[in-house]
Amino acid sequence: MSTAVLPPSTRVPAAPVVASGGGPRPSVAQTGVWIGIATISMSFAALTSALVVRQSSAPDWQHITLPPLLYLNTLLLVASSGTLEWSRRRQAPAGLLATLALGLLFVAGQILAWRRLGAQGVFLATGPSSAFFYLFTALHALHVLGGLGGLVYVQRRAAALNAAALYWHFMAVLWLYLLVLLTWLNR
Amino acid sequence: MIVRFTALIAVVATATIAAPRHQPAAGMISGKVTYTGTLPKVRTIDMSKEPNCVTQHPTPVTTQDAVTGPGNSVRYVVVYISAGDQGAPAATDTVHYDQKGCLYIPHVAAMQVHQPLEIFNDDPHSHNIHPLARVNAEWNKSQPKGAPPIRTSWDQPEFIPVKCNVHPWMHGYFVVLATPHSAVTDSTGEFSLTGLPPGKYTVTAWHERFGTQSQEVTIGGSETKTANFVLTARPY
Amino acid sequence: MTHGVATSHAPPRPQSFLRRNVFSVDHKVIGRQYLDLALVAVVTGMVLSWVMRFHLGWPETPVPGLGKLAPTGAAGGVITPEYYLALMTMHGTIMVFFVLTTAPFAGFGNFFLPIQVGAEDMAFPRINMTSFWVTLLALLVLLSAFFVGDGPPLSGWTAYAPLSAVGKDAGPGQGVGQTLWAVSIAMFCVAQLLGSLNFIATTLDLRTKGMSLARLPFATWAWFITSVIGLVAFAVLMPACILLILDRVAGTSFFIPAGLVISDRLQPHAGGSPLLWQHLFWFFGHPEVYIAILPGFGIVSQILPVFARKPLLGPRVFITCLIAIAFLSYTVWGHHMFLSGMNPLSATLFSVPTLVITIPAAIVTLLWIGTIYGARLRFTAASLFALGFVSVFVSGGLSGFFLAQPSTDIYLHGTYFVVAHFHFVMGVAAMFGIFAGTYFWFPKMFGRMMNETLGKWHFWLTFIGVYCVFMPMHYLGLAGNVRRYSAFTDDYLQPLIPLHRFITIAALFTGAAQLIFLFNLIRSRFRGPKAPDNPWEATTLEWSTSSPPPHDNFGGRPPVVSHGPNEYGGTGGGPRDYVMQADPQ
Amino acid sequence: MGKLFAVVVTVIALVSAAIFALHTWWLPPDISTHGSRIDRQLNETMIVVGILFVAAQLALAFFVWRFGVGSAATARPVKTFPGGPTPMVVLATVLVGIEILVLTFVGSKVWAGVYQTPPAPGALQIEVQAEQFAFYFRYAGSDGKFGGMHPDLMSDANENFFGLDPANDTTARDDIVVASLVIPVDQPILLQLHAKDVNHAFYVPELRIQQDFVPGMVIPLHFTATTPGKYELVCTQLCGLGHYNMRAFVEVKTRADFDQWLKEKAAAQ
Repeated sequence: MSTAVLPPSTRVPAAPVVASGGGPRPSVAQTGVWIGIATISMSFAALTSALVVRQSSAPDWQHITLPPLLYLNTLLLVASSGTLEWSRRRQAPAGLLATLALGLLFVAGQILAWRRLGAQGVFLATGPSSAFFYLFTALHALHVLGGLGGLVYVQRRAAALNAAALYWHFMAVLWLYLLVLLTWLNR
Repeated sequence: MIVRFTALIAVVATATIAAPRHQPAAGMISGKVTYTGTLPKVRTIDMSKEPNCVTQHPTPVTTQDAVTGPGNSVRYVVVYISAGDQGAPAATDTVHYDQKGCLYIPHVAAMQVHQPLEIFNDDPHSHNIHPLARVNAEWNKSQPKGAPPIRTSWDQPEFIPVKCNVHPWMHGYFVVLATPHSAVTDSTGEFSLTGLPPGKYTVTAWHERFGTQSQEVTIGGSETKTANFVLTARPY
Repeated sequence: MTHGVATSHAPPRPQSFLRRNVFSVDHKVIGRQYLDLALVAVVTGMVLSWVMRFHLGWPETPVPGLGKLAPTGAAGGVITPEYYLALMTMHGTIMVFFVLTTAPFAGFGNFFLPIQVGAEDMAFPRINMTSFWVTLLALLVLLSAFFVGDGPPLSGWTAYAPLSAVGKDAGPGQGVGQTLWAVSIAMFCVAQLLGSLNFIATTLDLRTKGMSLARLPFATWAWFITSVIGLVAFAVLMPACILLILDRVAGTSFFIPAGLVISDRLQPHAGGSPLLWQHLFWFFGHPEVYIAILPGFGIVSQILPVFARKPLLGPRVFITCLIAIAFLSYTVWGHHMFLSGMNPLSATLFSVPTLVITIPAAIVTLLWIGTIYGARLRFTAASLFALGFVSVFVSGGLSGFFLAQPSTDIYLHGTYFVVAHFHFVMGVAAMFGIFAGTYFWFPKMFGRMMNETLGKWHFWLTFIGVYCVFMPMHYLGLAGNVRRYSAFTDDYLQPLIPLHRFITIAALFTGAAQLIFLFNLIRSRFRGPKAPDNPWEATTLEWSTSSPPPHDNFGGRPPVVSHGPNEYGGTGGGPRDYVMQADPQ
Repeated sequence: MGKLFAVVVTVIALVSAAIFALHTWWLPPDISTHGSRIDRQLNETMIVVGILFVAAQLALAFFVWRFGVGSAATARPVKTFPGGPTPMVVLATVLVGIEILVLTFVGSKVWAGVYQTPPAPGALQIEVQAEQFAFYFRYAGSDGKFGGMHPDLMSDANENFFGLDPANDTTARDDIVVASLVIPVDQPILLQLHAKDVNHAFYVPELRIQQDFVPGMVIPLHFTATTPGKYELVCTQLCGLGHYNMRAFVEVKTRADFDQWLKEKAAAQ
């Protein structure tokens, strides 16, 4: 096949081809999770800015006492991150199961924390502080449930483990951020 | 307009057919509603937003929430049988409610539950009818010029304020009652409740600003009893 | 940079009809589904606009048959003010979300982005399928709002709180209908986030051997940048919708301040901020404008060189401009809020980036015009629509100068001038991009050619028609004609009614011209002449495979790319004046 | 085909521009002290944008006319734009850049003059209540003081649009509430915008002023009218079914007429 002669300006130089074996290539799934992390961060950033605006819009911000159970839940989630990492590095399936169990316990603990707050008479519509508390914890719990689904999926397709682990660690980081935010707001 | 006229004929016809009711003795309660105390200030309604309506009223219109007449009489008081009703036949004639000159005509319409209600727009522009019902289902509909009348009815007894959001001064009441026996006082504060079989009745007078009053009336046969009410007016 | 990982990505071709055509994970089927959805949506949206325009021209004349369709909203065929506003809200929402976002971005992007990068499918085919079905569900939820008891929503596509947040007391359409609106938009956000994730991952990871970023076709660049914008924008709108839903159904007060009295009822809310909704909405809303128009930029930049038979002028400049627009699009949202009650000083601050963003837009326009210079311009329906795109984009873009300045916006804000501006720049221009893309890619998508004669008639009638519809709206705006009015009762608006009638007639005429397109589209799908693999003599990878492409796009042999997408205009040495990207070195 | 395109684009561009230039539909006469600056800014923008519009459309038309081929057969060699993309970048950046600088510099002064300056010290203060779907205006009355506003007392049914409490609040008793904005000519006016229910907007085209009402906020707005007459105030922020019909009249009166009007209204209280 003959090639036409082209004006030089239109030629694009060939891309430098990356030699294979230059370190582990991030899998597509991991790229996806990174993009997902960016999106989720953006959503929570938007909610955080909404919180800041809402807090300054009226002097009706009342402080709620966070149930101490939250700190136990935090430990559970951080521990689950640890067990997952152990499972990933040592290829120990038991670690994965432990992570699943800890994750489920975390969600159950969050639900229990809501019930504790409810028992104090603090509900979603009680005030802006409680509204944001329930909103943040519920959205985070939903994302954690999604992560649990991912971990179940990994049982079938081990190739996705790294991506699932990335997401799971992000869940722990996100929770720590939310906990600091909520504690600071209700200090 | 033709539709309305037809409806009127229909109503008259129904009334005529229903008239020879088989009632051995029917009494009547009539009376007058007056007030004591200080009336709220009568305010002129500023309709300048809707020039169509300004031109319809050669003299300025005043607020209708406390309309009084000669001898301290009070208009737009609903007088009705609140207890002792003996299961009279349901009112089937259609209640008409008009929007004309950016006012509700009549200001207060009394009706029985399930009684047909027809709402007309006689103005050359759109109104919205917003009955602020709590017990019944609330609704809010526009009725542009040229739209057919709204036909509806109410399921539960309730005093329903009616407003037009497009013309915030427009305000009226649908007084939905369990009884077919009700009347709205006229410009002289007078009313009459007819077709009452013998029995003991509680008659109640209700006014949107001056509150509620009741009294007992016993009807022995084909007689007319008088029941007068004196309501207390407050300036604010 | 990574190449050639596409081999394992297309799942095997499924056997059942449902799996192949309905619940398919094939990006080409999903792309077609998106386009079909957009077609249904655009016809709906256009019919709504016809009814609206008819009402604006002749407000008291009953619309035949409408009394039966909407016995509450239009008793006796006479459209009530609330029904007009509901039509307007649905028109805006359907067009912005379900047409201008789905067709040029999700539709064409899904079909062609994987092929143009040389992949066998999207990075996550199942997520891709989910994205489409959630979009469809969102559309159904939105349309169902037409049939709920207290009427379809009427707060506009911007759904300003507290009108949209306080519920039924605020009037008809503020009950279930408005909640359905918010739920639909939240679902749509989820779908588009999933879609954007796929676009980005595919572009980054699934490019075939030799497909460097510099060799990406312009359309793919545009889709890629659009997905990055979408990722951030929809990630903000979704939580905003959740807050709105909570205010509506759970009694929270994010957007509802204390002491509101609506229809004589004191509202049980306290402390919320109406401006918060506006900030969140426009932080999404302005980038959304670029989500609608940037794919059009890409499509036109890909089509113009094909029919000009010469390379796009300044390809790197073009891509730089796209990136600049993407960045700037996040800094300008406040220009929708100059008069909203926010600090007047911030109006000046928002005005500057708004004006600055016109620089990359102007450069891109000049690049297109410069591309035509010295061309051997071929006229097809596709190239005519691409040229028409340039014209309407110029018209729509320039009116932005008036609205970007707070001082002139004082007068023009909230008038038909704004309607004219955004219809030209994001409605009509984006539609022209969609039309150009359809005439251009139809042979590849369906293996059949569209009828060129009908296509050209469609162009001429549409091109003249849209100018007759939208240019006069500038004049209305200058005369102070307020938008979103269901009738013009104000004295100073009476002299403008003849102009409204002219617009109405032009709109009905332009709408009727779209029937030619619909006819052409449906007929060509079944009766059009068989399309060759590369009917337009174009260079990008989709033209190297068969029409329509096989299930895995390249018959199991992913192409190796040795050329850029822009190699047109060769003079000698061979029978062709272009070099395809998959041609050997 | 190219020639047809060129002709159509040229006709569209010239006719559209001519209608702008002839002011066939144009702004109503300005009646405010600040409006002339807005008008000048708008006119200057119109001239610059008009030139860019016509130039861009004509360039497009000319190139399409000049470089179109009837069929695919013509084998004329293609030419690159002289200098490549650089002149385009320079042209766009310089032209648009200068325009932006000028418009921002001049325009932000105009904006600041309306929205970032304090009202004149002797401004007549009027409170505005916007509600679905009407405007109401309140003057302080003879005591010069506005009564407090109580949302729980606001009622259209009782014509208490501002939620005044005359029973307990003596300053509220003489407040004058009307449905038209009546103002004296050449007197600085300071409006305090309140919204009772949802967002509304204050727009008087002749006054060249527009501002949203936001529930929960009191937004000041000031201007001075220069020509007596009757004008229309309309709502420009979607507020519900009656949005199209939400208006009030603005009556600009001479000083003497205004004083007379105010006296009559005060007497009626």
